[in-house]
Amino acid sequence: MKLIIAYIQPERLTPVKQALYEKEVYKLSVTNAMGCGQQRGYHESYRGVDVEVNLLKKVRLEIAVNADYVEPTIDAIIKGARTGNIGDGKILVMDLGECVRIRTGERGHDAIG
Amino acid sequence: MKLIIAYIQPERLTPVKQALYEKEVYKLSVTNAMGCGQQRGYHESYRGVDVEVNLLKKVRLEIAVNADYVEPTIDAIIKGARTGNIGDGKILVMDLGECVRIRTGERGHDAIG
Amino acid sequence: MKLIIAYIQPERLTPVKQALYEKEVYKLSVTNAMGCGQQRGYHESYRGVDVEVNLLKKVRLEIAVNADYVEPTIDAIIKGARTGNIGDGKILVMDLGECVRIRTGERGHDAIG
Amino acid sequence: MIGKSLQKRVLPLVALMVLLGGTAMAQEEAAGVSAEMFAVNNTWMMVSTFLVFIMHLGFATVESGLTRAKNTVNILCKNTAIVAIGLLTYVLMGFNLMYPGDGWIIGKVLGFAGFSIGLAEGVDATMAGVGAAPFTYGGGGYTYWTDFLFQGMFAATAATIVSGAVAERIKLGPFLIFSTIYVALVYPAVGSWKWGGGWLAERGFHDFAGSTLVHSVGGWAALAGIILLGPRLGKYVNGKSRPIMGHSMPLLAIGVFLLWLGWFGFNGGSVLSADPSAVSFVLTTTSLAAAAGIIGAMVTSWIVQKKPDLTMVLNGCLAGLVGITAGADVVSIHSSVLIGLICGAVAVLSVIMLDRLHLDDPVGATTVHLVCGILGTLFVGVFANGVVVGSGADAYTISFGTQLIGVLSYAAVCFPAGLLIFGLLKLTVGIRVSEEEELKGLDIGEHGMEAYSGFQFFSNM
Amino acid sequence: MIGKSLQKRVLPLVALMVLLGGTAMAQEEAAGVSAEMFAVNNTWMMVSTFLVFIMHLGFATVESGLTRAKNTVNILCKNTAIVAIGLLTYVLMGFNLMYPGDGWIIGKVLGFAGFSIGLAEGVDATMAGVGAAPFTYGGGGYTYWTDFLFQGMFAATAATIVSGAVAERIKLGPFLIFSTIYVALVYPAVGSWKWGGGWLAERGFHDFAGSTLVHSVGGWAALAGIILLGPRLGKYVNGKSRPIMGHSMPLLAIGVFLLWLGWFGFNGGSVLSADPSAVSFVLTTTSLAAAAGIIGAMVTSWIVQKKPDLTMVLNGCLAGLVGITAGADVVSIHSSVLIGLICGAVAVLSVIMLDRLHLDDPVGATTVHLVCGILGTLFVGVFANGVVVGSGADAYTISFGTQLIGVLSYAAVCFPAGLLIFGLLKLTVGIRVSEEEELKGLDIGEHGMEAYSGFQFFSNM
Amino acid sequence: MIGKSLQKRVLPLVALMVLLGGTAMAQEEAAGVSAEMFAVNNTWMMVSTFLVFIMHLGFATVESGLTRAKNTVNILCKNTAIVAIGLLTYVLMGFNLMYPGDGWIIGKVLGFAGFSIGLAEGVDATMAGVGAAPFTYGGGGYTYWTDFLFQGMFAATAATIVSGAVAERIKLGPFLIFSTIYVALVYPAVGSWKWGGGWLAERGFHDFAGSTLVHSVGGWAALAGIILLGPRLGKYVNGKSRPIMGHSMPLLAIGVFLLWLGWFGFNGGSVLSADPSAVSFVLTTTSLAAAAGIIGAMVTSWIVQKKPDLTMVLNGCLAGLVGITAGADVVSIHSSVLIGLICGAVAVLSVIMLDRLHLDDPVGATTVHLVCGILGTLFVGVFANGVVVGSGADAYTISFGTQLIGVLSYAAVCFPAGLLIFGLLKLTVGIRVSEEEELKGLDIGEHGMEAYSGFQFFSNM
Ligand SMILES: Nc1ncnc2c1ncn2[C@@H]1O[C@H](COP(=O)(O)OP(=O)(O)O)[C@@H](O)[C@H]1O
Ligand SMILES: Nc1ncnc2c1ncn2[C@@H]1O[C@H](COP(=O)(O)OP(=O)(O)O)[C@@H](O)[C@H]1O
Ligand SMILES: Nc1ncnc2c1ncn2[C@@H]1O[C@H](COP(=O)(O)OP(=O)(O)O)[C@@H](O)[C@H]1O
Repeated sequence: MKLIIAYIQPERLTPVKQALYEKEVYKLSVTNAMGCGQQRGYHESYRGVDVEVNLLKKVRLEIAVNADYVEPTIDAIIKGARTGNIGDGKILVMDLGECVRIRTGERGHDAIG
Repeated sequence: MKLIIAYIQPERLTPVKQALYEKEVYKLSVTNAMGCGQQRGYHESYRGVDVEVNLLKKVRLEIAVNADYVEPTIDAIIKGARTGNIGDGKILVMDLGECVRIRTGERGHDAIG
Repeated sequence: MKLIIAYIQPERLTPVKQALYEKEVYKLSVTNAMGCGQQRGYHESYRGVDVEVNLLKKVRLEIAVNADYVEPTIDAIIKGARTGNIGDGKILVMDLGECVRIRTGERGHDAIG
Repeated sequence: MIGKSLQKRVLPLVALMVLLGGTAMAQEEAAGVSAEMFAVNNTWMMVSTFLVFIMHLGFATVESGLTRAKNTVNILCKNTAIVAIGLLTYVLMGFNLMYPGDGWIIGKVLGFAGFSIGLAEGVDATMAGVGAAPFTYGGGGYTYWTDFLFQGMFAATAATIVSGAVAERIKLGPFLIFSTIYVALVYPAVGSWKWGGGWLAERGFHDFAGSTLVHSVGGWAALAGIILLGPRLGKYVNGKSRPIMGHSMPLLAIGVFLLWLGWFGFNGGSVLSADPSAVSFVLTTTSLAAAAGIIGAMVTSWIVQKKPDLTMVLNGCLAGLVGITAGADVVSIHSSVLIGLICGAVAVLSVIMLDRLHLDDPVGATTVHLVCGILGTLFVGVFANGVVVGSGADAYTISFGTQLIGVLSYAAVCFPAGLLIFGLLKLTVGIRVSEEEELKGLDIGEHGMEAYSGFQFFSNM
Repeated sequence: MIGKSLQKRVLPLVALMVLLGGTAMAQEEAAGVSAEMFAVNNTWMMVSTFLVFIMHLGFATVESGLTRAKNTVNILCKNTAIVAIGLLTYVLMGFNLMYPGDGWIIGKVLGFAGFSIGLAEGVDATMAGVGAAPFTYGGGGYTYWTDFLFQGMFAATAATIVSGAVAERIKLGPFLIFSTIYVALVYPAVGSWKWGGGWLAERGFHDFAGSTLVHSVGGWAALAGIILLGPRLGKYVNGKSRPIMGHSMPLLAIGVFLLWLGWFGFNGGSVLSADPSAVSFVLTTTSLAAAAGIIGAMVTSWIVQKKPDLTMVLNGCLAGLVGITAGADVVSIHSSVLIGLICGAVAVLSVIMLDRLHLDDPVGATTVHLVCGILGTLFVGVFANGVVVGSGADAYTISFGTQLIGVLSYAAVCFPAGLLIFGLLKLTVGIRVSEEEELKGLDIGEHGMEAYSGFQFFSNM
Repeated sequence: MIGKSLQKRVLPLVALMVLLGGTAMAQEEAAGVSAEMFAVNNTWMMVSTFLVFIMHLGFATVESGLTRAKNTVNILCKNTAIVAIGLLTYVLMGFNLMYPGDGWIIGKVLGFAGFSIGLAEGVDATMAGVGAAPFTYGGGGYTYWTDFLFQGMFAATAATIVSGAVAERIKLGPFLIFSTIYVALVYPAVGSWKWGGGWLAERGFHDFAGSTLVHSVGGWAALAGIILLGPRLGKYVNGKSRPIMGHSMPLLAIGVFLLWLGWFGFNGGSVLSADPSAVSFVLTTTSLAAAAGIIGAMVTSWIVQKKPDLTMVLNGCLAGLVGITAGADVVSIHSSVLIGLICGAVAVLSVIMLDRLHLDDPVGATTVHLVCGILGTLFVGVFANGVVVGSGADAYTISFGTQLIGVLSYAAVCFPAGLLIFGLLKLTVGIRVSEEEELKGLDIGEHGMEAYSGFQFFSNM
C-alpha cells in the first residue's frame, strides 16, 4: 500500500478529481496548503509597504492506494493538473504500513478502497 | 516509531481525544480536511443551479508514536470515532524514521512523547 | 529521499523560512494545524462557561528533500524555530519513495529540488 | 374608525414637563396641530419607523454572530422572513387587533376592528393627513399610514426575539408557523391591553415603549421554545455546561450598535410626536441606560469571569436598553444611569444562571428581553413611583403594584401561549431538526447552502 | 436658472389624495410655503438623501457577499469609486443635463444648462433657500443644494447596478471609464425625458422614483456588459451551468437590509416634500412590496429549488422594492402587496432563466433591476390605469400604453449605449482580465492585496 | 445657567448667505423661534445625533478591518467601552467643562459649570423646550437634552481616534483609564476655547465642526500613544518596514461608509439648527470633499503604489471628510472639491511617510485625523480668508494667522497631555501587553476569547 501526496494548483482540483474517477480512484482527502517552489510569487503592496508573497495557495491531496493503483493514480493527477507552467505541482509517494476502516475495523488492502 | 494519520468526522474529535487520553496518548496534531470516500455527499442548490457536494468536512489527525503505542492508539481512535455509519473514517499507519524535539534537540523515542 | 514534517509556532514561520533559504532549501509546503503537546493550553471563558483550550495554533511544514539535505534542513528548522520554550515543536522524518514533478513528469532526485 | 385615534397610546409626557406645567404643546395637540407641526411630527415618526426597521438587521447580525458559522444562513433567513411576516400579518389583522378602537369584543381584553388596513373606503382624509389644519388624527402626530408602519415594525420585533433563543436547532417551517401565529394573534391581542386602550391602560399600567409589551412578550415565547426544544447537542455533557462559541464578534458588535441606533426610534418614536422636550429627554435616558449597561456588564464580567467578555458587555448594552424602555419618559437622568448599571450587571449574572439551569439560549434573549424587560417594567414603579402621567381624564399615577400586575398578566398569557403553540407543533410536525442535521448545520439541512462558501473552519462542535 | 425649479419632477400625489380632494397642501406649495414648512420639507429631503447614500453601502455588501472572497477588494473599490465619480460628474454636468430647465437643445429630448453647479453667481438666494417666506424653489420642498445632493446620490446608483453584474472578471480601469461616461452622460440625458420635464413627462409617462429611470437604465447597461464580457471561467462547463457560490451570506443580508432602508429615502424622498400623507403612503406601499417580495421569492424558491435559497429570498426583497418604485404613489395598498409577490416570484424564475441562457450575472442585477424595473413600470399601467396624477396644466392620466412606450424608449437608448461604450472599450483597452488573474482573483491582480488576509479558504473555483 | 445658551457655538452662516444678505432666519433665531420651527430644528439635531452615534460603529469596524483577526475582540470592546465612557463622563462633568457658561475660572481658558447635568432643579423649562413660543435656548435650535446628547456623542469620538492608532498592543485597562481622563478632562477643557465661547472664539478662530477641536485633539493623543508604545512586533525588522495586513476589507468598507453617513450629522448638525440653506450647503461641501478625497487618494495610490490600494482609497475618503470639517460652512463648492482632492492625496503620502518614520499606526489615524485635521483647519484660512462669519457683536473675520494660532494652541496642550497621561500609565501599570500576548493576540490575552471561533487563519504574524 502506498500513500500519495500531491500539491496542485487550486483551480485544477476539479479536473484532477475527474481524472481520478476515470481511473476508479474514488477516495481522497484534500487540504488547503500554502506552497513555495520554483514558481515565482507575486508582489503585494499594503499601505505603501511592498511585500513579495512567495507562499502561494495550493491544494494538497492525500490518496491511500494499493500498489497496483500507484501508477494510474500518478497518471491521473498529472493529466488533471498539468498545464505546462511552473507551479503545476508535485507528487510524493510513500510506503503505507497499515490502513484501517474505522467503521468495520477492516485492515489492509480491503480497507483502502 | 510510527506516524498514524486518521480521518474522522469533525464532531467525533472530542470523543477521540478523550479516548486517546485514556490510553495516555497526549500529543497529536489536527488539521481541517475535505474528504471524499464511500460516504455519499449531499445536494446543494445555489441560485437554481444544483451541485452534488462530495468533498465533505473531515478532521485529520496526525499522531507520532512509538511502536508499542500503535495498537492502543488505533483502538482509541476507533473507540472515539466509530458510529457504525459510512463516513466514520480511516486510519493510516506509516513508518517514521526520525523524530526531533525542537526545544531540546532530543531525537528518536524520547522525543516522541 | 525523505519527507520532513515539522510543527512549529506560527510566529516562527518567517525565521524558519529564512534559515531554510540559507541552507538552500527553497521548496516547502505549509498548512495550518492545531496541536496538542507538552505545552499547556490556555483558559477561555465564553459567556460564563470556562473552557481549557488545548488545541493550539501551529504551523505544519512539509519538505521533501534528498537524503543529504536532511540534516541541514533539520538544523535550519531548529535554528529558526527554537526559543527554548515548551511548544517549540517537533520534526518528523520519513522515507519518501518517489517524487514526481507534474509539469515535466521528471521523477526522483531531480524532481525534488 | 375615526374614533380609533383617540384610543391610541396615551402620549406620555416627561415628568419634568408636568412638574413645570409646560403644557402649551400638549394642549395644542388635543385640539389638533398646524400643518407645519403635523409635518414635523410625521417626519419624526417616519424617521423613528426607519430606526425600528433597522433593528431587524441588528437582531439578524447579533444572532448570527453569537451562533456557529454552519447555522448562519438559517438565522438570516428566519430574520428576513419574520420582518415580512410581521408586516403582512399586521396589514391583515394585527393592527386592528392591537388597536381595536371601539371594536372591543371581550371586555377591554380583546377587540378587533376588522380585517385589512387601508381600503380606500376605510381610511378617510383626516386619518391620512390630507386636508387643512388643524390635524387631529393621533393628536396630529402622524398619519394613519405612518401609524400603521411604525406599529408594524414593532410587531415583528417580538417574534424576532424568539428566533435567537431557539437558534441552531429549530426546524425552519415550524418556526415560521409559530412566528406567524404569535405575531398575528398573541402580540397584538395582549398589546391592546395597554396601547390599544384596554384594561391595563385603564388601570394605569405604565410601559412607555414596550419593556413588557414587546420585549417580555417575545421573551416569554423564547423561554417556552427553549424548554420544549431542549439544549443544543453538546451544550451540556454529563451535566456540565460547555461553551459553544459564536462565530463572529464583528457581526455581534454591528448588531448591537444597530440595535442601539434603532432604539432611538423605538423609544424616541414612542413619544408619538416630535415634541422636542419629551423626545430629547427620552433619547437622553435611553442613551445613558445603554452606556451604563455597558459599564455595568463590563465591570461584572471582569469580576465574575476574570476578563471582560465582549459578548457579555454587548448583552449588557442591550439589557440597559430593554430596562429603560418601560420608563424612559418618566424616570430621572440619574435613575436612567442606575437602571442601566443594574440591568447590565444582572445581564451577566442572568446569562450564567440560566445556563446553570440548563436553559440553552445561544444569544441571551431570555436574559436581555425577558429578565430585563420585567426588571425595567418594575423599575418604573420604583424610580417613578407616584408620578402622574397624562392630564385630564386619561391621567394616571404610576405605582409598583400596578406594574407588577402588568408583568404578571403578560406572563400569564404569553408563556402558556408560547408553550401551547410550540407544543402543538412539536406533537404534529416536530420542531427540532435531526441530530445529523444539527451536526452538519442547518444551513445545509434546511437551505442546501453555506454561509461562507470556501472558507475553512473547524466544525467539530 | 430660476425657471428650472418649475420643471422638476412633477410632484405625484397619491391617488387617494386626489380622490378625496385634499389639495390644501398642494395649493400651498404652488404658492410657496412658510419658513417652517420649508424647513420640515428640506429636513425630510436631507434625511432621504442620507438614506439613498447608504444604499451604496448596501450595493457594495450585496455584491461582495454574492461573489468570491478573492474578488472582494475589487468590488468594494469599484463601489466606492462609483459614488465619488457619480457625485463629481453630477457637479460638473450631470445635474444640468438631467434638469436642463429652459436649456433644451434637441426637442425635449436633450438639454443642458451649462457646466458646474453652485457658482456663487449661479445660485441665487431663492434657490438656496435664503430669505423670507414664501419659499418657492422646488415648490418649497428643498433648497438647491439639497436638490443637487439628493439627485446626485441617485445618479451613482445606475452605475452601481452594472458593477454587480460584471463582477469577478472586468478590468478596473475600463469599468471606471464606463461608469464615468454612463453616469455623466447617459443616465442624466435619458433621465431628463421624464424628471427633467422632457418629452416623456409631457406624454404622461409615470415613473415615480425610477423603476425605469434608475433601475432599468442601470439594468440595460448591465445586460450589455454581461454579453460583451462573457461568463466567468468555470461557470458554464460543456454547456452545463455550475454554481459559483458567494462567499458571505451575512454581507449579503446586511446589504439587502440597508437597501430596503435606503429605499425609504429613494421612494419617500421622491415625493419631493415632507407631505405627511403622500410620504407615509409611499413608505407603506414600499415596505409592503418588499415584504411581499420576500414571501413571493421564498415560496417560489421552496417549490422550485426544494429548499428556500437565502440568496433568492433576499433578491426577492429587492425585486419587490424595484417593482414598487415606479408606482409607489399611485397603486393601492393591496396592489402593492400583489406587485411584491409577483416580483419576488419572478425574481427566482428570472435568475434561473437568465442562467439557462448562459448570461452570467453573479448578483442577479439584471433580474432585480432590469426585469423587475420593467415589470414595475408596466404594473403602474395595470394597477393604476386611468389614475389622474397632478392637477392643472401638469395633470396626466396613467395608461398602460404610455408606460410601454416609456419602457421601450429607455431600452432603445440604454442598451445600445451600454453595448457601444463597453464595445469600444473592449476593442481598445480590453475589458476582461487575463485568465490567470481571474483564477488568482482580481484582488491580487488589480489591487495587489487580499480582502481577508490570513484567513484560509479554498479558492479552487 | 440660562445664560449658557448664549455662549454656545456661534452659528456659522454660509458665506453665501452673508453675501446675499439673507438673514431673515438668523434674526428670527436671535429672538427665538415658533413652536413649529423649534420642533423642526430639534428633530434635525436629534437626527444628527443619531448619525454621529453611528460613527462609533464606523470607527469600530474600520479599526477591526485594518488590524489582525486575533485582536478583533479587543478592538470592538475598546470602542464599545469608549462610547459608554464618553457619554457618562460627559454627564458627570464634560458638558459643563466644555460649555461653562459664565463659570470661567482661568481667563477664558478654563471654566466649569458644576458636576452633573440634568438635575431637576438645574434644567428649567426654557432649556428643556417646554412652554410656549418663542423658544430661545440655543437660538431655538434644540433643547437642553438634545444639546447634551449631540455634544456627548462628539466627546467620545476624540478618544475613539486614539483607539485605532494604539491598536494591537495596548493593554485594555490602561487604555480605558487614558480614555476616561482624556475625554472627561482634556477634550472638554480645550473644546471650551472655541465652542464654549473661550479665548479662541473671541479671537475669531474658525473650526466649524471640529477638524481641530475633535480630530486633531484625538490625533495628538494618538501620536503620543504611538510614540510611547512603540511599533507592533514584526512591523520594523532590521530597519525595514513590513506590512501587517488588516484582516477584513469588508469591515473597513462598512466602517468608512458609516463614517461618511455619520459625517452628515457631524457637519450638518453643527449648523445647530435645521436652517435649510446652511445645512444643505454644508452637506454638499461635505459630500464633495469625501468624493474628491476618494479620487485624490485613488489616483495618488495608483501612481505611487502602482495599483490602487483599497485601504488608501478609503482612508482618502475619511481624509477628505476631516479636511472639510473645519470649513464646510464657509468654503465654496469648488474649494470643497479641491480640499478633498488635496487631503485624499496627502493621506496616501502621509501614511507612507509616517511609516518611514517608524511611527506604527495600524489604521492611519494620525494621518486622517491629525494631519488632515490640521490641514483642514489651515485651509479655512486659505479658501475662506477674509470671510465674515456671524453678525453683530459675535461677528469675526477668518484669517490664516488665527487659524494657525488655533492649530498651534491645540498642539501645545493636547500632545503634551497625551504624553503625560500615557507616560504616567507606562511608568505605573504599564501600557503594553507582553510579547507572548501580542503574538497570541489580545483577544485571548485580554478577553480569553476569539473573534472568529472555528475559522482557520494563519496567525504567523
Ligand atoms: N520539495 C518540496 N517539498 C515540499 N513541497 C514541495 C516541494 N516541491 C514542491 N512542493 C510543493 O509543490 C508546489 C509546486 O511547486 P513548484 O516548484 O511550483 O513546481 P515545480 O516542480 O514545477 O517547480 C509548491 O508550491 C509546494 O507547495
Ligand atoms: N484511500 C483513501 N485515501 C485518502 N483518504 C481516504 C481514503 N479513504 C478514506 N479516506 C478519508 O476518510 C474519509 C472517510 O471515508 P469513508 O469512505 O466515508 O469511510 P469508509 O471507509 O467507512 O467508507 C474520507 O472522507 C476521506 O477523507
Ligand atoms: N507525538 C506527536 N504527534 C503528533 N504531533 C505532535 C507530537 N508531538 C508534538 N506534536 C506537535 O508539535 C507541537 C509542539 O509540541 P510540544 O509538546 O509543545 O513540544 P515539546 O516536544 O517541546 O513538548 C504540538 O502542538 C503538536 O502539534
